[in-house]
Amino acid sequence: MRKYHAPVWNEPIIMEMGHKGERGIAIPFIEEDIQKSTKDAKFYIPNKMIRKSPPNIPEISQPHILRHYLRLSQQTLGMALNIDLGMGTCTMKHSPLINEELVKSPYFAEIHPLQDENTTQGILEIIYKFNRYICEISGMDEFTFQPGGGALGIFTNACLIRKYHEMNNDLPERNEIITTLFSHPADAACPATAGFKIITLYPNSETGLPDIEALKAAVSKHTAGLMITNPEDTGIFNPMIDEFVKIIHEAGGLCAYDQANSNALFGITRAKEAGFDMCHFNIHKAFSSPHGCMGPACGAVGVRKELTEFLPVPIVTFDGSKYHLDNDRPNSIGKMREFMGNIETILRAYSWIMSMGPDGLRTVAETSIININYLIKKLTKIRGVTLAYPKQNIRLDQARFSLKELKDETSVGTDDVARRIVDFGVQEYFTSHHPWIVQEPFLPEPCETYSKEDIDYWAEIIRYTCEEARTNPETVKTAPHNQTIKKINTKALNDPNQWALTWRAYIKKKGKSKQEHLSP
Amino acid sequence: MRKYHAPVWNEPIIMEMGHKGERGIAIPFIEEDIQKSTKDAKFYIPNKMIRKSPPNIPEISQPHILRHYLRLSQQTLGMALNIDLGMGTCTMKHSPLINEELVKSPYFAEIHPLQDENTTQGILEIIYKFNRYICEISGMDEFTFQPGGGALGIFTNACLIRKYHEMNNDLPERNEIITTLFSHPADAACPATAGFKIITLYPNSETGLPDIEALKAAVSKHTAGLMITNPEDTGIFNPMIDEFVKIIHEAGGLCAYDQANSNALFGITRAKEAGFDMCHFNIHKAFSSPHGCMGPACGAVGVRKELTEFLPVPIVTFDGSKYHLDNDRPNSIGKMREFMGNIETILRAYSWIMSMGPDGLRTVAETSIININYLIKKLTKIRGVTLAYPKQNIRLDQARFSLKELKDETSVGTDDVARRIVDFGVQEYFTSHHPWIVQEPFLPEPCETYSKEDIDYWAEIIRYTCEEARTNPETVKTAPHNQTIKKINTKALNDPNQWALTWRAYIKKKGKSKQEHLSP
Amino acid sequence: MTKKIEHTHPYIPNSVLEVRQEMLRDIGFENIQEILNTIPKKLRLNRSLNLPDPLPSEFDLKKHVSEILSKNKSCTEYLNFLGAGCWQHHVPAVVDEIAHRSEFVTAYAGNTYSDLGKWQTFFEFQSMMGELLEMDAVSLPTFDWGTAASFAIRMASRMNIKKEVLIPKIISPGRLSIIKNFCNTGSLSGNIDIKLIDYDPETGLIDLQDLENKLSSNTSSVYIENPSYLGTIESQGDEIARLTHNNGAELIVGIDPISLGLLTPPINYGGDIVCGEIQPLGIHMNYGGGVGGFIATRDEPRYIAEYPTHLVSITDTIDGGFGFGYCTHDRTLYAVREEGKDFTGTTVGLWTIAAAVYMALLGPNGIKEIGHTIIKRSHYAEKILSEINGIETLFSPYFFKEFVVNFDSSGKTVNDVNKFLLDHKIFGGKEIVKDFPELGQSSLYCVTEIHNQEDITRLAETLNQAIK
Amino acid sequence: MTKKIEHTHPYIPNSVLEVRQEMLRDIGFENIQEILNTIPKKLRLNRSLNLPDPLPSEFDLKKHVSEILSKNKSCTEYLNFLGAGCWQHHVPAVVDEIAHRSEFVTAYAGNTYSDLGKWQTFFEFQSMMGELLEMDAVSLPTFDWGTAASFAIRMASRMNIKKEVLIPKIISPGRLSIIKNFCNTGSLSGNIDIKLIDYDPETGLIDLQDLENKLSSNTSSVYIENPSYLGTIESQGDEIARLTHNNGAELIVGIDPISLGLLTPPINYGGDIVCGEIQPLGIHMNYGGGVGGFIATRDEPRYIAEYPTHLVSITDTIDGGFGFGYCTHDRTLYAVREEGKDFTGTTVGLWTIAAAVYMALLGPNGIKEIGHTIIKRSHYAEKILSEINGIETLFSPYFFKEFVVNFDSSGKTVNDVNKFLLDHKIFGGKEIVKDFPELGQSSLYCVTEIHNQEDITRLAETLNQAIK
Ligand SMILES: Cc1ncc(COP(=O)(O)O)c(C=O)c1O
Ligand SMILES: Cc1ncc(COP(=O)(O)O)c(C=O)c1O
Repeated sequence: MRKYHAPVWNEPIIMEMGHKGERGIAIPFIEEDIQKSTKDAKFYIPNKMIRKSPPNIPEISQPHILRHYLRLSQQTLGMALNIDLGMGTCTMKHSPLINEELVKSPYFAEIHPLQDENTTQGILEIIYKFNRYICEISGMDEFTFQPGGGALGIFTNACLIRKYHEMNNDLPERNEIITTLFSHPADAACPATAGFKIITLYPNSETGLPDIEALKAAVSKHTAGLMITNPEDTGIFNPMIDEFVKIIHEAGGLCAYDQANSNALFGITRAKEAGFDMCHFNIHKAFSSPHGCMGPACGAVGVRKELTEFLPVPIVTFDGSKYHLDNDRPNSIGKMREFMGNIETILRAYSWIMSMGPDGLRTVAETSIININYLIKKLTKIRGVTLAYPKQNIRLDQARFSLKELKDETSVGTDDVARRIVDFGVQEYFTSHHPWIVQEPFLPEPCETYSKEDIDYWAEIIRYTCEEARTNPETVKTAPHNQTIKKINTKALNDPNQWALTWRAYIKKKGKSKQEHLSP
Repeated sequence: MRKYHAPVWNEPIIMEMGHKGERGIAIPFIEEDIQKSTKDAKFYIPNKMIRKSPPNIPEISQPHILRHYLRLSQQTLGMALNIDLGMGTCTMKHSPLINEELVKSPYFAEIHPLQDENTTQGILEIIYKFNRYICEISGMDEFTFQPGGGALGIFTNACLIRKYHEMNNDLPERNEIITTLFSHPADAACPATAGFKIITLYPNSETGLPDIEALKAAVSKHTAGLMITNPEDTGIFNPMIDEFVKIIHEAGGLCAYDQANSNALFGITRAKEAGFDMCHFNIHKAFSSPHGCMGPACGAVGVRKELTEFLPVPIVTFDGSKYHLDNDRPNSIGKMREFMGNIETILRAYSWIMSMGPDGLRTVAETSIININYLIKKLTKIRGVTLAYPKQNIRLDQARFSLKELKDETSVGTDDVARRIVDFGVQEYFTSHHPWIVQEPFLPEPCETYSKEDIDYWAEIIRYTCEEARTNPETVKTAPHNQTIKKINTKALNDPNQWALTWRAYIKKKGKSKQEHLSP
Repeated sequence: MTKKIEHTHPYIPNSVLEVRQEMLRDIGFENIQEILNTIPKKLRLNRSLNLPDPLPSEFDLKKHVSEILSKNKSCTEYLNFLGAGCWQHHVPAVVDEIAHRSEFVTAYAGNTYSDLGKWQTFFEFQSMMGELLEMDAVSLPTFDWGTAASFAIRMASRMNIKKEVLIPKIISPGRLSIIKNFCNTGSLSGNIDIKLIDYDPETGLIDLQDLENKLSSNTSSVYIENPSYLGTIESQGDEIARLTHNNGAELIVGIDPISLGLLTPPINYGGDIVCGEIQPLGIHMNYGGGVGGFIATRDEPRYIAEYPTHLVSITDTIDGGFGFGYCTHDRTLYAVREEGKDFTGTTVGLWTIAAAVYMALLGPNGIKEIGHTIIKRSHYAEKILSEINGIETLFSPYFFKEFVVNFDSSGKTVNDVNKFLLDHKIFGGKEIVKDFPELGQSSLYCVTEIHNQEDITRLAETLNQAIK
Repeated sequence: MTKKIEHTHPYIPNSVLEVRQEMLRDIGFENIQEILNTIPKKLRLNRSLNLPDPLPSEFDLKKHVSEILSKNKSCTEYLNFLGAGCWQHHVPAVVDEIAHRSEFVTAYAGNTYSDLGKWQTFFEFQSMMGELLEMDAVSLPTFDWGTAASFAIRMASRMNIKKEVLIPKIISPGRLSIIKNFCNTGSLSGNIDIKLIDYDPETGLIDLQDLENKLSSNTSSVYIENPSYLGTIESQGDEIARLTHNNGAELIVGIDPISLGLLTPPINYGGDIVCGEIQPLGIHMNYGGGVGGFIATRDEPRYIAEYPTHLVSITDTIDGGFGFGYCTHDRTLYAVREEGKDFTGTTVGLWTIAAAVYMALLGPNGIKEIGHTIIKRSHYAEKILSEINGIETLFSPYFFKEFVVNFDSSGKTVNDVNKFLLDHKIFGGKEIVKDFPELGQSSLYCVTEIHNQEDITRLAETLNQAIK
């Protein structure tokens, strides 16, 4: 194993930094003319509304703020820095730097969303064309990029389903959304937020796939729709997916395909062929827009022609010479997010697709498939690691493993291993969404931007750690050891007397900070 | 002491990375038309000149190149990341990020130096105005920014002195340049390169200053000039500097003021008042242009009116409405560097001066002076540390200390301490230029962008290390311990059978790499 | 190079043919088609995607995209007075440096140990927002102000099990639309009725009488904004709070945090849940992509239990240092799926980091000074515009950053005026004619610290011509 | 905020008045003036500096400087055919990312332990250059090609204690001027005479007869370039080497490394010291600030001993890893002042890093492909220009990237033509009329991988109009 140690800067909380009187930046001064020809600021603020005491944020000079946040950035293990393939369902892929250059352009960064459309023809062209491309990729007929994340995309789909049934005067009767346990939790939570009752199909314990018989039993006149991920968080492609759709359709429901993780599907299989009415993609995953510490993101929502009237406004249209913002859509559900959404993700995705072309996209998909199956081969050779569900089945983008055997043998579980592998310079892996019906799970996704050597090395880390669990379990359980910090007290996080969401709360609950005050 | 550990990535040498067939970037393709209407490349290359075998550089995909160099960057302790005040003579100051934004602008980065001057009025205006400002700061009458570093600036001054005496038909008689031991080594090496004999005045062992009597003894009809730093690398300002100049002038020589480190002088004292004929500033030091791992840099050279005719071409002039490049200067020494020099440094310096104004510049100088004298106060309290030369004297920007007492007591010397302090997350300090007539020296320079707490903490590191030298000398001698790598074999660096300046040489000398081949 | 479909793509190491073949063999396949056959044929796309030929060369790609983008006109070339929920402020270079660090740009959901820097920055965001707001509990931001307001309203409704929210009419129609999507589940479960409250067309203040009339035992919460969508400062916060609380409802206040150097935070007049927009805090407009919404409350378990968003808490490490983790993670969909409080997901992490750096750069003096610059410059603009014949400005003197300009007496439409301005490289204020017909031919102008006297004068002169 | 001279500057923490006072007290002074009095009065400036009022606000500053800069026309808006020592190539985004990392931007002379990443990158630069050149010793770059050539000539002179260098006339006058400053110490010690060698005006090749005539026992070195300043490829390298070596002199060859995918490295035809320009390797033009010069030799102690520049060597650590340090540091001024070999100093560290990343990105295929694209596109341009009536192109067919265009038969001057082009947003080739009068009204055109067919056609069409 390569020697590794994370940077340890031991930075204080910024609230303890600086010195009274210091400043990080100076503000434009007010011209003498303006100074004179206007009144005192307090004249423009109702008396009661004037702030009495300045906020207690720190006073710090610029070099120290820069130093602090540069250090904190180093203490963050971004995908660009590590073999980040342990983060299943996240598609931690290379985000090309050229796309970052493009989004920094003032022709994008300094555009106001309400500018006259004549002055935004460039970005409208990008949106319009990308819309056509993603329609081709999915087989849908129109997309909206307004949802600022996958979950908001799913919520949008739930709202579209709601609207559809409302227009058909089918509410409140059709008030049930069916999903599967291995579909992303948002496929349950978002329609629930929209007012639906959720019915969850459990996986068959042999195949790992949701049971079609269970589905048949679940549908009824209450069925509003199906919201389902495929492949689910097991990486197993549901080959009966079109049957699922058919059953829902026959029951009068709509089907929404969660394609957040579509990395293995480009050019291979589409929502359309499976019969779906709508789908969503996470542009910040398969389409290479970086994850940005959890956003900005985009859950692009696409629908069949019949449903386009319900899409959020505006939609970008093209009259053959100019692009327009179409706001005049009376049956639209309105707005899911302010303005047009996080179009920076679309700009990057457009550029990414243009760098790929149809063959490149197919190579993306094929390579993800090869990579995960190669990783499965490597991992299943490790004592203590088992692949959940049928061994012989191909996985498409990710795979769910279990460390139950390891745990039974050594008492070292998946949380311990996740915490230990960071000592080798890789990101903690994603265990799995709850509930853990696969015990002690973990869920890697070696997308196309990892090399064979990356995969070998990552598998080696797992092997090494499993071995260590047998020879030296305490090392694993007390991990991390080479990271920025040591193991934390997690109990405090759920105790109202201990948790602290702000420094002011912390001070109140604990008294003054225990750290020495050494600001450098 | 704050806990610290440097990032340890243990990256392989890039020559061992990648895999045959991988590529980091794709090159623009040749249009079919061009393909067809031109001949094969080899038709355009004389047969003997065709490369036979491809260069043996590695083949690596883009994410891995990015990852490699991001990791290497983390393993580099830039000023922005640490309390970099140990690097005396270097003025490791905050380089404002806004200036980095400006140099990245295509209106600068994508300008060709030979464009018609009508299309470069912006940058010419910056150069012209900055020239006026730096003239005001120094009292000189015209500057060139062509020299790409301090040493090249000093060499330029040597060439100007040579030209001046040549025009006066005083060569080869006037063939001696006088400098002082505590002037930067470039003040000796550069005029030597220009063909001069060097006479070095040694410091008075009491005052640390060069002896005026020695100067008087040194001047003669051979004296071409004086090239002197002030304050020298001791931080002590030579109060008789004008006398030095007078003596040289009387002997018929010219005087060049090395003001590379002028940080404590802004608005306080100038080359002009001391009588100098020429001077140079390091724009990459006091003027805040970042050091860039050793450049790009600028040794701005300024001269008195009488010498302007000799300056390198072109000079930027202003006719009241337009800026021009004046190349028509028959007595010019020509070019010191291709094109205009590293104008990126001038753009940043212009912006920096504009952010400061006259009062700000004075605050820079005053703060540097306060900071170094405060640090002296702190360091001289430490057992084992002594200040070289008079204790009572004020230092201006830096100060030379000695660890001789520590070494005598503990056998831990300055090289050991320098190597140990990196374990606390600060840059190795600069010991001093050679020869070390102050024994076991070190030379900090806490310029204006460090806070009192920074200085306190840095002094604490020295105190801690000196203490450790007594309690645990081996720890210091075998340092570093928390850094990216351990102590190196320095002998190999001077042994022709062991040194290796390229990987190909290394392979030849050592056989295959000893590192395990683990590319991630 | 010659154009051929390069099999090896720079982004895809394992696109090297030999490597693929080797890996395929390792997993027991001859070729990729064998694998794909495991997907039923009818589900497979039996043709190539119909997409443009690629531009694999980075230079060609950059040229292609840049040329499209350059068809835009940016607010650096044009003088911009559009705000209305996305405002042009100066983004300090240090903010950009940090927000563009590859580590931050490419990190995601990494945990306590590997992403400490991210966690600490998030906690610092919450902490500095807490000081601006004088509130102890602040969450990680959600998608935008609209979503934040929606979540706040739903939180209140879960807390007091009531199903009605009162919202002033002086609100952004976009934001209101979002709130409707979240609250109006129609005949499905969990519906929260929205009732609109009148405002005084002279002052922009909320009509207390109308509020009082509409408040009832059904009222779960009252949602107000301060400053309002039209820039007005609401001075009756304490009275609104009293009425709201007397009815057992929660007072939710939406704010623009850049006003908080001058304006008192809502907790001081009785705000229970505070939300708003973080975009002004050092985030580029990005064609509207720069927005993000925060939520804050008192640090009481009953509030904490209802947040749908992530809450970062500080905690201790076993060796006495600081660490961070999610507080009450079991609230969220990640733990309990549809039983979670609403939902969260990938939101605006990078903007959270930018906002943290921005607040640190400003400090208490900077936030006050920028407030001063904005209020003085915007009132200066309002003053000189109001002096133009044919122009009236509404809601003076109590507004911050934005104000309404009315063209009724000029006989021109906002449309006419904005077209004229556009021809003179000025983006005029947002037309609000359709959304606020009661205000006639009106337009919402935004003036921030970036508009200097020259800019304002240029606007006034051009407007003067426009309405001639 | 209101305008007042703020005592506290964001860049200067200790500009806080109270802190200054406290520190002053600590060091035993009442005020700063007491300290300054230690500098003799007559040396002190007794007034304020006469400089413009500051723009402490970052926004104002940015606006001010950006407005000045925007008076420039850049090569992204204009179509540029200027080269002549500074060439427009594509700079990959990854190069910019790395070259702008704060760690690299703000590091300096840090040593082995704290700056390992910098050292390793430098070693990797040397290693990849070594492969391009097939040479074992490569140094850290110096200021530019001109300085690199000067140092190479001085190295040779120290090695063989001879005092004459032969240089072909087909050289950049700027570079020659630098060489003169370094070599012509006039009557002072160490002078190296420069003798110029003729070239064939048809082919651009060196006049071997003239070379032979001028070679003598005084000749220390022969310096040639390949491609030459005018783009021509010198095919007589082996013959030149033979003649040079027969006279006991060193052959120094200056090259453009971006040609090395196609052109054989000088060592293969007898080059002893190789130097050249790194700017094409991923460095922006920066108004000429992007240049940097490399030097390479065989790994023989007699060469190594004469380098003035830093040489990074790999070495071992006590625990068996890699480390780096300076090889034979005692050569340099830092160790032995005027006894050092010439001098070095702060040069072009960041460009060295950029070049390393660039070479890694290109790899062996990329360097070959970019050579192909450049040679095909430049020859295409040459071809279609040569077809224009009134235009002749010189030195065909053996040139790389740059070629000479002659307007004699059109009756126009280069000046006329370039003015016309400029009006059509094209930067025409570099006028070489004064420097190469023997070539008449000629101009040096540069075509790289960034010039596509459309660009070249546009040039041809505009030239066609220009000479009508
Ligand atoms: C299948 C699936 N659906 C939905 C989501 C939710 O996306 P987001 O995190 O953008 O809200 C994810 C994210 O991991 C996902 O993997
Ligand atoms: C006083 C002095 N002169 C000259 C120099 C040389 O400058 P450069 O490193 O830019 O060549 C330095 C650099 O440290 C210096 O401190």
